[in-house]
Amino acid sequence: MHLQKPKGEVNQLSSPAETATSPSVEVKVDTTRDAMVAAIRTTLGTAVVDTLVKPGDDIWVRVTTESWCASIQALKDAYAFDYFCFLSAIDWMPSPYGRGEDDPSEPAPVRDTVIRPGYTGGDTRMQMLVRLVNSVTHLGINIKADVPNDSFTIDSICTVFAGANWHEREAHEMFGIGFTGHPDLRNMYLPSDFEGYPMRKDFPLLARMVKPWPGIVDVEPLPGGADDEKDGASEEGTS
Amino acid sequence: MRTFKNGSNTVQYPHEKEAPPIRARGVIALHQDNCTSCMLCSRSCPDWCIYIEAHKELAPPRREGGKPRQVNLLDRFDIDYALCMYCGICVEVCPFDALFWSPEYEYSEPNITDMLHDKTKLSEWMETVPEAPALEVGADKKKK
Amino acid sequence: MTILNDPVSAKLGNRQQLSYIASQAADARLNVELETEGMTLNIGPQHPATHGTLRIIARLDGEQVVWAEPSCGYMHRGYEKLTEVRTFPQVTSLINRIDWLGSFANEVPFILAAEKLMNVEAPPRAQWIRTILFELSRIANVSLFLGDLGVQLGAITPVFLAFRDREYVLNLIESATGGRFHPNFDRIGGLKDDLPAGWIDETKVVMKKLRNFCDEIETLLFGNEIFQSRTRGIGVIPRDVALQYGLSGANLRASGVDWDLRRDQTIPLAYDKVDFKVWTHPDGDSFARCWVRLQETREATKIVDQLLDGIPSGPVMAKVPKIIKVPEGEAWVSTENPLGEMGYYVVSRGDLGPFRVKIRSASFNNISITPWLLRGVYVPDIITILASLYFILGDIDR
Amino acid sequence: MNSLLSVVIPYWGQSLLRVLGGLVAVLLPAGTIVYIFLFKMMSFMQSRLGPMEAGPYGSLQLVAEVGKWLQKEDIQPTNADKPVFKMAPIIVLMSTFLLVVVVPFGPDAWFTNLETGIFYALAVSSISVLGILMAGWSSANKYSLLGGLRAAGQLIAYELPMVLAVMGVVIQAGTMNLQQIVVAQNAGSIFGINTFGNPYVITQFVGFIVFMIAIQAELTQAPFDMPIAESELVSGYMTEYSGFRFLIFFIGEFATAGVFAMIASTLFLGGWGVPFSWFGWTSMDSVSNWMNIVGPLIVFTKMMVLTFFIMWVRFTYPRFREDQLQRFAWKVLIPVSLANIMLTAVLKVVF
Repeated sequence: MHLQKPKGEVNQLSSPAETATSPSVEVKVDTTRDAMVAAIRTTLGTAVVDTLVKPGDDIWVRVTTESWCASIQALKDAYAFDYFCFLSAIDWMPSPYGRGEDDPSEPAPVRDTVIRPGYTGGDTRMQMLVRLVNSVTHLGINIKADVPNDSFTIDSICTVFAGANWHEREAHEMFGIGFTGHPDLRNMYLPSDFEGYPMRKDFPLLARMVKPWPGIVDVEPLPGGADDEKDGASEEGTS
Repeated sequence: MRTFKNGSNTVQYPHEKEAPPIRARGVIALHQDNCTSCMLCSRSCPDWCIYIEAHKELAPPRREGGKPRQVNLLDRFDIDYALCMYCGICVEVCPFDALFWSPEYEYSEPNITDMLHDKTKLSEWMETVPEAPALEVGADKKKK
Repeated sequence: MTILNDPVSAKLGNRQQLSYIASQAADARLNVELETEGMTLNIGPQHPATHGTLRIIARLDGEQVVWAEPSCGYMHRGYEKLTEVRTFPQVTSLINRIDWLGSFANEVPFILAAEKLMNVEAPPRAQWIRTILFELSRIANVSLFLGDLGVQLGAITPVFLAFRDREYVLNLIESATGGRFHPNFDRIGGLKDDLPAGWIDETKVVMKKLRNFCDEIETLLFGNEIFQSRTRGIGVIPRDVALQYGLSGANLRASGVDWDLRRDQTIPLAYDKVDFKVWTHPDGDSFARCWVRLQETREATKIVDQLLDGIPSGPVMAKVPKIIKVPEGEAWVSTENPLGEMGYYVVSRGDLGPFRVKIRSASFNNISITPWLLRGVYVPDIITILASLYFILGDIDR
Repeated sequence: MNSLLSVVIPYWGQSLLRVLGGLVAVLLPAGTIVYIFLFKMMSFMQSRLGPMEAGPYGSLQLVAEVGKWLQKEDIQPTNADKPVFKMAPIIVLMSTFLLVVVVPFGPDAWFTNLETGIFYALAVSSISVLGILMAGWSSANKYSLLGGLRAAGQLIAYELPMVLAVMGVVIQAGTMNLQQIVVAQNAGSIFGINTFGNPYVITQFVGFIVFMIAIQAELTQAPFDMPIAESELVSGYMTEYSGFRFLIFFIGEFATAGVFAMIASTLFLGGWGVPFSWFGWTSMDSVSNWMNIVGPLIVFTKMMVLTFFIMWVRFTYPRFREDQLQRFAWKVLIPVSLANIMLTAVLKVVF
């Protein structure tokens, strides 16, 4: 998962069919973005763990947790990424509840609980995500960093971007990530006495629990007689 | 002052009614005998507001001497318009074209439980369904 | 907020600038002598000035605001959690309820992100129709802003003009997509249907009406000097603070940043086939923001006219499987929504629904600047500044 | 009033007649103003029809409105101090009735013929400020407190220009008695041409403009409606009122608009009189008797014309911020009206 995307070869995450059918960009080498990634690697040095460039699309850079604030400050000063787009977190654990559309009568389907991170890898469950854009050349960059599994804390970038204040408050109340150095981590949306972190995958969505799913097929079979094939034959093919 | 003379263009609702355009999504109409209760619409409804119950029956064979066909007959097909958000996914996903849009919009009810339209009411809406409008000049004629 | 060497206020014209400093100095002296303890006034959730339910807790000293902080969350519907339990077609019907004034504009970035992941491109005719409907929803959204701006400042008449002309645009959107506010017309790979007959020349007529609506508002509202005295030099946002807080759209262009996502990035919409001017204003005050939005509406009507002339013919829907499974991967697409830059960071795991969707809405950043901006401002100016920032509650609270 | 019907009415009869006349003189114009301007004209300007349902052409809307308000419950906030809260609207309305007493409607049709007519009118008009302050303070709600304070600041600031504007008229007419002012206007002539008499709106044009702006502010109408700024203070000092009390406030607002317009028309447009030269009258007593009937109608039409302007400005202009409002009053209106007085004084001496 950690290999840097060699020139021209598509990273294995997206299906090989992608390059074949994508009409607009064949296997085009995106010079500007590769040059930018190379430059970032030099300035940040060891902080950069993994980078990914999608030609003509976007850059992903993953930095180590400790150098989170320093690398963002470096990017802002060195490469004039001065536009703070947004800050958020991703919880990579697949949700144990699925979409609440399983038939209660049948045994609960088994769901994979393996934590597989997305682009530019990562080994913890939670990942921070910031997007900065250069307001002159309009080149965007997504910066990721792992949030340690045990303490779920990372240092705040309020000092670098004042706008991050609200985003961090939202991430704190939704994911339970602590931000050291944040002026006031009050809840943005939820009432102050709300316990639990809603956006975590293991937080149940009650709306889907309360009501049975009307989509479960209950077509009573023929009253006896020639119903040889399995009833509710038309059930497979979930839309 | 300019607006003073060109008068008003508000429509006095109780007296004159403004006809909604043909494609307006007012209410969903059900064409009963097209429906084979495959439940695709109630599966794909984001708000879970379509409730279907059906049972199997033997129907006369198409060609004489053939095996009697098994067909699902609808017992209950309700759409709860209190929950529905008129997204139109059910109308689109129905493989047997049993659901249609009709621009009817005057069906508000005093209490909310009446918003659950059962299949007879849905079939009543059928007459208000206009036929498909002609497409713009550049449109490609083949149906998707 | 040092006034003199600040590049922005140099353009205020020194007469305004001096009077502005004099008034600040006078008030500062007044506050020192009186030492009255402040009064906490919260401009509550149900308040005519907030477009929805936003509470602003302001600590006043007399008429002047010492500290103000908006507290939102009254409209929080938990969209990002809902998107995780829905399939892709269901999410589009959910998404266009975020910014309910320009609702078609919300669907487009999400659909583009999904198409980018699936590497599918909508046929040219679908792209053109998408851009036309995008601009129509911008006109519907911003024309309400122009009317509502008048009401916030006390003039009652403009809002009725705005609603009258906005009706024409909404009827157009309804006749094309079926829904006035929630069109739900976009599908991954194209559009649900094609335009009804006679729609194009009907739109041309409406565009003419919209243009003279813009002129009417320009003379009626922007022309009169009370409006100017209420908005010039109020709520000045310098360029670097705007960038730091991630302001976007007209608020950013009003502070002199020449950045329009329609022109500066390549997204599969028909913007590159249309030439339009991006309006910026050096001042960065409330008047600049309103002025930029007015010019943008007029520009949008011109864009729609050019698009209508050159619309290609052909299919509206690309070849896409009936049950959509988006391949694994992450994508970010943002477009120039009427309120600002709206973007979706879609992470998909290859099954029916998205794994995680981060919705970056414009108003959330636009409002995060208010604590910094509302310090030392009069009570009626809170309303002017909030009106000029033009946020929508659904956008902030998601 | 008594010589009108040349029958001797006992004294109590006269005062009863005057009370009835006062009520009619205040409420009737208030009602018509509300109906014509607020309902009909405003909606036409905003390209809509205005109320059509009540009555044939929406004419009974007013009756429906009053009915609605009467049956609404009259709430008093818990920790409001009750007596002040109850008294406030009555004081505001009282100032309107006191004001109308001094307005002349015809050669003999007047309520009282005070020697110091205009001076009395200006004094009485500042009572409404007290009423508003009481309302703002007593309804124990932050918004109405803010509204009340703003109203106090604004009304006092704008009374000065009003008084100074009236001074110009008084100097030119030489008397403070409104009846004499009317006669002076209609009988006088401008440099000898007396086809139009000498309505002070021509000679005192600056005073007229200042007076109209001051009235706009006195009634807390649109460009100056900080106290009832809907978008910030919900409805200023009237927020906590409902039912009958709010009805009194509402009538008060429009009645004062009507009465101020009447005073403005007497001061500047020649009150009840038509230029005497048209009928060959020379002085006060030679005016014929039927003028007592026609007089009030003329005053009514002139009042409607002036109210039309007030309302027109009200519907189109956004509102001032109150520090701009104060600055406008002190730095602009007062110097202008002072200059106007100097000018009139000089002209008076010269001619």
